[in-house]
Amino acid sequence: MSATTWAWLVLLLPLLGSISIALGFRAIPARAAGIVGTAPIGLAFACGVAMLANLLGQDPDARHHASSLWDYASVAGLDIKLGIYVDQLSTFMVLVVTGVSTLIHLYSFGYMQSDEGYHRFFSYLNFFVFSMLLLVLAGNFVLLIVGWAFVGFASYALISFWYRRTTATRAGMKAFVINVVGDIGLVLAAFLIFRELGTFDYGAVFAKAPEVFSTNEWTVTAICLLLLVGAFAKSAQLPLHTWLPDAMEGPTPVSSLIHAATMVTAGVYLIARTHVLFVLAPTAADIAAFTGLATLLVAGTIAIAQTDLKRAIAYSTMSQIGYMVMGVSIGAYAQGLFHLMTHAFFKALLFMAAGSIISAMANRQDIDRMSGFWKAMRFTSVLFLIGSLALAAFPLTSGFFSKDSILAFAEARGGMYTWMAIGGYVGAFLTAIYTFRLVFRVLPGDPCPEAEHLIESDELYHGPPINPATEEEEDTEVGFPGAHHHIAEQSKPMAVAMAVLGFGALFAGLIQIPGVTDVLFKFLDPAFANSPLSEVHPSVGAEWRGLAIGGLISILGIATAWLLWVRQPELPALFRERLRPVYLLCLDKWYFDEGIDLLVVRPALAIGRFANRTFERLVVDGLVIGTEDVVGGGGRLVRIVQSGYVRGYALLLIVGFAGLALYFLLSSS
Amino acid sequence: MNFHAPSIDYGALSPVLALTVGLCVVLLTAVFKPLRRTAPFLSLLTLGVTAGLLVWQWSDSTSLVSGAMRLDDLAIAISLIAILTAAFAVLFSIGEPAAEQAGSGEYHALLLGSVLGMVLLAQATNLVTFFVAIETLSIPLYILCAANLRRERSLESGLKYLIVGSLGSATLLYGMALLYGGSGSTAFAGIADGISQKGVLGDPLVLVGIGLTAVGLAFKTSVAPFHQWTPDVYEGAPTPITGFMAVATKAAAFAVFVRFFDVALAPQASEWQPALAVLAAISIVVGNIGALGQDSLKRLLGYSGIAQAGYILGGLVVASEAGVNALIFYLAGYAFMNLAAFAVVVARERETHYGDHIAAVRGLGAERPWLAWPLTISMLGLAGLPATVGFIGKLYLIEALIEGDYTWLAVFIAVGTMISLAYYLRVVAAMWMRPDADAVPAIAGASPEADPIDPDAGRRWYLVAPALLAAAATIFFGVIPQPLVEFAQHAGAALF
Amino acid sequence: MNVEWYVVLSSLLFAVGAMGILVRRSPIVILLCLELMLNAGNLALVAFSRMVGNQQGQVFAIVVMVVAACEVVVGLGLIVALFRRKLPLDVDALRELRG
Amino acid sequence: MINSLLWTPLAFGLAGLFLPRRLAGWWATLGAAVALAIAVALLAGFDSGAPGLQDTVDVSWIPGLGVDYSLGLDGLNVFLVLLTAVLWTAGTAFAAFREQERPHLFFLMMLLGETATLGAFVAQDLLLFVLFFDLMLVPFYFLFGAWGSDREDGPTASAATLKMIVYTLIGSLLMLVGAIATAIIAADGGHVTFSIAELAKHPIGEGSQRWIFWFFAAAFLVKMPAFLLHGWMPDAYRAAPLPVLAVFSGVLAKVGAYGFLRVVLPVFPDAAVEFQEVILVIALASILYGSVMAFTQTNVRLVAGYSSVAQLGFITAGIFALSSDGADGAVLQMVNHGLVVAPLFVIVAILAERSGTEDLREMGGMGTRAPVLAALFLIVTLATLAMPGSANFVGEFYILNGLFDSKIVFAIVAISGVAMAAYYALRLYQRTMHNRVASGVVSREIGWRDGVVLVPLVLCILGLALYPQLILKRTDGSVARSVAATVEASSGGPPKTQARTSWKSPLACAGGDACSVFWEAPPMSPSRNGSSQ
Amino acid sequence: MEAVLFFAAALGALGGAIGVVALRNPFYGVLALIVHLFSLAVLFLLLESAFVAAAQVVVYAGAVMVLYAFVVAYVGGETEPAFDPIPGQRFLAPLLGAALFVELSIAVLGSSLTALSTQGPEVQAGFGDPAGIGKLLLERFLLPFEASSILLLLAAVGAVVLAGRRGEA
Repeated sequence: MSATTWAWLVLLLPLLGSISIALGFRAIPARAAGIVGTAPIGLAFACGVAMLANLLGQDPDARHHASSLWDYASVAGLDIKLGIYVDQLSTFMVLVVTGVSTLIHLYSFGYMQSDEGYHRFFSYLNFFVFSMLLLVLAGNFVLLIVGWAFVGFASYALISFWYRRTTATRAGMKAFVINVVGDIGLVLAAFLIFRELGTFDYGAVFAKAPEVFSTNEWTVTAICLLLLVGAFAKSAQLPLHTWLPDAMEGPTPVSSLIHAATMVTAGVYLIARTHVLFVLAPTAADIAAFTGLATLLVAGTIAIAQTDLKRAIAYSTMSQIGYMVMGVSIGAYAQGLFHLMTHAFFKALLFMAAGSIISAMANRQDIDRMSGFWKAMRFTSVLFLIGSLALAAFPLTSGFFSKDSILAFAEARGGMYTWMAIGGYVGAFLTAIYTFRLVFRVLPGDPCPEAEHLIESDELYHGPPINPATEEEEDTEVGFPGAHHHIAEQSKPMAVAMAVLGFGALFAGLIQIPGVTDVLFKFLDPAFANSPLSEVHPSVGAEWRGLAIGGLISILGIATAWLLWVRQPELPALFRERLRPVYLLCLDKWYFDEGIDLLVVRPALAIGRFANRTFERLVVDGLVIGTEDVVGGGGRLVRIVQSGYVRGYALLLIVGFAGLALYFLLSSS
Repeated sequence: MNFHAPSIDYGALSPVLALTVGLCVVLLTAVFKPLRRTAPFLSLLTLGVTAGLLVWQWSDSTSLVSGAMRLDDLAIAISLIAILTAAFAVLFSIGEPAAEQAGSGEYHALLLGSVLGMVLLAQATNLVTFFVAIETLSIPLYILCAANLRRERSLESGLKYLIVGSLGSATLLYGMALLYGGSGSTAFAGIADGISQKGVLGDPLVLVGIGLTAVGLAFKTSVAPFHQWTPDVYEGAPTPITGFMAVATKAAAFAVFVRFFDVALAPQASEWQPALAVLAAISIVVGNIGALGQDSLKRLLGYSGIAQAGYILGGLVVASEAGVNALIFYLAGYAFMNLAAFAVVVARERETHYGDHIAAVRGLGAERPWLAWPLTISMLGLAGLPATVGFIGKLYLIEALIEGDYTWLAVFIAVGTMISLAYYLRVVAAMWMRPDADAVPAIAGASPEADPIDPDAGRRWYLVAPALLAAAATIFFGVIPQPLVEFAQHAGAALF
Repeated sequence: MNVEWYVVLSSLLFAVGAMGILVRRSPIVILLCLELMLNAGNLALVAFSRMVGNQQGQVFAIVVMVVAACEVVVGLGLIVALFRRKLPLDVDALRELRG
Repeated sequence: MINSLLWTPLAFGLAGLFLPRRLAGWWATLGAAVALAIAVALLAGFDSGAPGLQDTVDVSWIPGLGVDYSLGLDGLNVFLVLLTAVLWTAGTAFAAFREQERPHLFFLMMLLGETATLGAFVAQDLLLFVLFFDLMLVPFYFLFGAWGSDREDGPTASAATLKMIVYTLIGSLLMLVGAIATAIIAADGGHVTFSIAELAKHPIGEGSQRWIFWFFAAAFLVKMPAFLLHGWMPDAYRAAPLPVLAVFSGVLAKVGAYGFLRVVLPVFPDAAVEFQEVILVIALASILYGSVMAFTQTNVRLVAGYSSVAQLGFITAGIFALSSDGADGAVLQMVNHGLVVAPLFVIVAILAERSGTEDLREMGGMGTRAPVLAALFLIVTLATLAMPGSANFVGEFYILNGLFDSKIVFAIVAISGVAMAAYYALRLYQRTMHNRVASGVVSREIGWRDGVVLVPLVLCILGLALYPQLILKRTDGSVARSVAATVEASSGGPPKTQARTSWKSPLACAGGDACSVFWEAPPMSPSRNGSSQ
Repeated sequence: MEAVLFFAAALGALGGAIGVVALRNPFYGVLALIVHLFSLAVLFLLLESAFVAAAQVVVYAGAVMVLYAFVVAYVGGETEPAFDPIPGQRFLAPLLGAALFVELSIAVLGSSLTALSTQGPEVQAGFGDPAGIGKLLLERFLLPFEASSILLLLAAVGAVVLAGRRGEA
């Protein structure tokens, strides 16, 4: 079977899984649903591997294939087919997505067990995987947009999965609307591309673009900027990132799959996919790179101040994606994707561990309440630690290699990109600090009540069900989190999933040790061969120097965290006092929400209110009522003249008579 | 001295003679008590015979009694409309208090007299005939309006009609005098020749004469601003008579209007066209906005009649064959729609205490569907909604107007129609929909004037059948208008 | 005397009659005023008949007289009827029908 | 064939008068279903390749006035006819499942409405079109007025309905005048014909086109309704009985848009080009205003109502992009919108039954026990907000793409409506189905009765989502012919393409007259011309 | 001589008319009208229309006026109150009357008909005499003549209907 056939299978399986669960939600028993949900993804992964094998069997430069089922909507010159495009890039993405998803399905299989919406959850989750695969496999911009929006919807559906939580539905709405803004960016980009190139098809576009566009001309720049709008919205880059922290309202597996490992990296994929255009529009590329840099720094500072476990991790996600965006924008495509992969591993792992802990906390997520889980939950703690080390780019962990490969490339490009590299290192330092802040707040110390309870009775602590965000009472039936919670220690599937990811988080980096191994880049590079930047190659020495610096910074960061939160716990309070404005700035997430609220939401609502209360009344109804009044007034006049006095009638008759006679006199010659 | 009796084509004259004879016979029944009840029947017979004779004369056109009249398709068409209306009126008059009051024989005789006037008027080609006919048409109506002597309103309407009507006739007469002076002839054709030959085209004398005759005719056709008698008289007169007036008078008056202006005054068309166009526009506006918020159905129909007169006048304004066709077509359709409405009004005012107040038809849809449907159809038709003859009629008029470069008047018709929806649909709503907030009048049953209640007037065949018939015709000619169109085209062809 | 004298006179009479209808309230007098207007018309007709030298106008005038007579008869009949119904003989009092 | 399609509903309606009360509804549903079957058969026999009309009927109706009874199908109306049949079947069935007072009259009016609407779609004689266009109002006047709901805080049903009728007839009567004027001017003393095809062959002089265009535009814009002319909509929508509203809002609004494509563009091409931007401004206003109103409304019906205003704005914009892809999208979008708004109102009816209110603020949590209903509603919602992957998206994509080519600034403004749509549609869904269960709300799964009505409609939505080409392929030819005249009329105008270097980003330009040059379509690279053939 | 007669008659006619309009008491109004009619008859004579003049005297002064007199006597000729309930009617009426007069006179005097300012053509003897008119009535105008007779019949019936005693039954 050809690669594309495998690709179609990859697409088909999750879709079937989703539909079959959805239709059979009454028939299929709960556990079965879990299996029905997980199996297709696993199979999809298998197909992905087959696809890879198939590609590897071919000459590196001929490893791209397009295939289409039927004309989706192609008349009047628009060529919109239901087509996919298979090359190294999409294969890589397919593998990452299906791989991580399989594990997370496995995890959810245990984690969500007691939730009323078990079927719904797996149906959504499979739909998400399908959408994500559609996104990465799409063969033209329209289908890309479709996948793009499907992913957005899936994320909405899963964020507001506990749909009777007002906080959850609001968060979902926010995510969806911002994502739609992104979609619009893509749509406009597509229009522009079509108008300039007359096609939506990847192959044709990338072939024609270099002929049609001259470097940095406004059209191609505009196209890239519009694409970036889409990318930023999905990948939570400034200023369209505000939905991501709120998205943590969703169940933890969702956070770990969608809002850490896969969906949010779609922006990175998009930039890599359209690198041909970005090469033609360096300005746009630099803008993207700087945005990535800014995001990674800002997110880092915010993460330090957050006390909500999941939100803190979410901000770290933002900043890590910042790295990737920066990478692919400056031309470090393979490096960026490398980081994408490793990040998928350790961030998914981190979330899983966090989820396990949160379960033990009876859904509370506030780190101020947590401590001593090292004693209570050894397995979880170990993997949490592993994830944190990888995230902090501790030497020899996966994050260590991937992050530094990006920064090394930036250095190698020199010029202002050197400064980007420096910024990157600063970000790395922050990363290490906030990551280990979490570690040191949660794991060591003497157990908090919940942990205590766990140690003593080996039973999970059961508080009254509450919404952690608002502290309001809830019950546990459908639309709310289930009654029982599950932790890795007690649920095999969760444990397995976490273990596998832990392995990945630790050792995935080893496939790409500078000068030693070169698996990934060798596979990916042909896909980007047509980019002039593919010439840039940091020397092995430079890379090792970078790795050294990176490792040093990471260790420094961890040490600082240790100093602040273990050695002298009073110091942070001191900082809070001294640098209150800075602290508030970080705590309140740099006031992005407020800004958007002020600039977009309020005006819109104000306009709406005006239209509703004033305009509709005065103008629209006014038109009607005004006419009615005029006509009605005329009617009253007629009725007054119709006085009933016959002599009055005679008068009018004679007036008319005189008038008519006058007219005729005047018109007489 | 030598005297040559004029040659008379008795065939062509036969309708008039038949009508006259019938009139006298009906009158005689008034004398012999036992024959009282036969008057309606005899009247119908007379009308039937006359109609038959007219149809027999269809499509040949002869000048009668040395140019006093001309029996052509226009005349026949209009006469047929008038006779049809009269027949309906006779049916409506069965059990009509006014007929009892005036005495059945006299009542019907006067009715036939008025019809005679109309038939003459439709054929008149001579000022003298014209004047006599129009008076023969009006004077019996003055009496009939007042025929319900017990009701003050009836008398009031009679007197008002008489006074304003005579004023109209006097004006008309003076206009005729001036035209006679200007042209030196009383024959329409003679006037046309006189005007164009004697070099008095555009002469003030002639033009003012035209103006005065226009006033007189506009009055008879109740065109604003000479309309004011209409609502009062319509409301006060016995309802069958109102129905008769609303349709037949208008038809006959328009017939002579067309004949006089498109034949005798054709040379001056360019002067009188704009003036009449303005009159048409005024009465479209006045009629439609006047009808808004009227609670008396008869009054409402009166105002609507004014508006419709405005539309119809449009057909005259363009002074083209198409215009006349449209005019005839509209008159015919107008007859059907109004008769359906009046049948229902008669029935309801006899079976409820509300008289002709709109409350009388409230809930009719559930109570008396066989009355509700005709009234509904008639209202929708008058409003010019599709699938009714009203729509086709408007279409015909508008087409004629645009062809005659009077598009602005066509737009006026459209605008007027919009306004008219407000009151026509109000009646429909009263029949079919939940009663909205308009006040229910104090029950008139107590007053001594009140006519006796007939609790199942709504089932009388002589009211329901005509209503259904007219409604059916309204729909039929709305869906298959071609026959009526050809009818109109024949009639119109007679003039050009 | 020139014909136009007669015609002008007739128009004067016509105007006077019209004015009478406008100012008088007794139905009887109003009928009289109508007579005035019709007679004005007659005068014009006869004058013109003299002017154009054919007699149609005069015939017309005679017919008009008949018509006028009929109107009078009916009018007076109405007045009597009103009187019988004890209604005021004042046209301004008769305004139940209006609006 | 087409005759039977047209008259079947009315025939059934009349026959239904003689059946016992309880059968009336089912008989009517049967009638609608038969019409649907015929429509499907017509579609099956439809040859997408053939130019011009198919299944034509053409007999002289009023030779005296030059009016013919001529019907015909082409790409423009074939799917609208199908849509009409589908929605009417659904609406009638939905009504038949519920107790109606005076059922005979109710269903007679329903079916009369269907006949009139079908007539408006298939009429190929301008006057016949106008006739059916006006006739459509009559049954809905009765349905809204007699079976509508009175409001204590507002006008009674009959008052609201009267407002609607007068308002909507304003346009159509002017249109009558316009139509006749067109025919007479075109005939120019010769034989008067109202055949649209004939009139399109030799358009009348620009001077006359100018005012007649507005007469037609008035009729169509009011019907949609478009911004500023929607005054009748809120009251009427609140009065209308929901099953009726479903078909009304689903189909009748489209007749206006269809009229633009069928009549205005072919017959008044010069005026269409001249007033393109004016109409586009109105369309934009409708999009923005409709959306803004939609997300501030608290009455469920009005959310749907104003969303239709916005949607119709898109459709109008697509038509007046005066390019065949824009018009393609418009036609597709007409069908889509009909397919989503009708089930939307059905669902609103179901929700109102479960919550006893139509106020969003008093609803919530209704999806808790009703997964199926929730799922159906969700699909409809996503289609409403033109989720990519839905046919609605394809429709809007085509519309905006067409607009983007001809009037880029308009396209960029219009697209903001998409974002707002996402908000108000989801808001409607969340406020009703999600969040805490509001007091007085029962969350209950839908029964098979409602299922029978809803599921097929939703299946139609999904089917189209998978294969919108189904419609596009068949419409494209006719649409191209319909816009052809305007295209050449506009190409006669100022040249649209400047040298590729001579102009900058419209995004960069500050607006005002400096921008005017950019309102024209920016140039296309030769490669586009090559590929778009 | 003719001029004198004309002016006298004209004055009479005008005076009578004004009397009708001005006199409060209907009975005097009737008398004034009689004066008016007689003067008109004179004018008719001056216009060479003897038969019309005769008819005027016989029909009007003879029949109609008597009818008036009876009715006035029957209903009692109370004088009508001076106060006018309709605002403005009092002013407008004379103005309108004047307007009518002016307009009509302009129409007449402004007319280009030369014949107006002549005495009319010389007419052969017998112009306007009963024979001529009668011939015309029975030949050319037979139909109007007959019609007017029916009109008279109808009017009579009407009078009976309205004034007949049945009204109170």
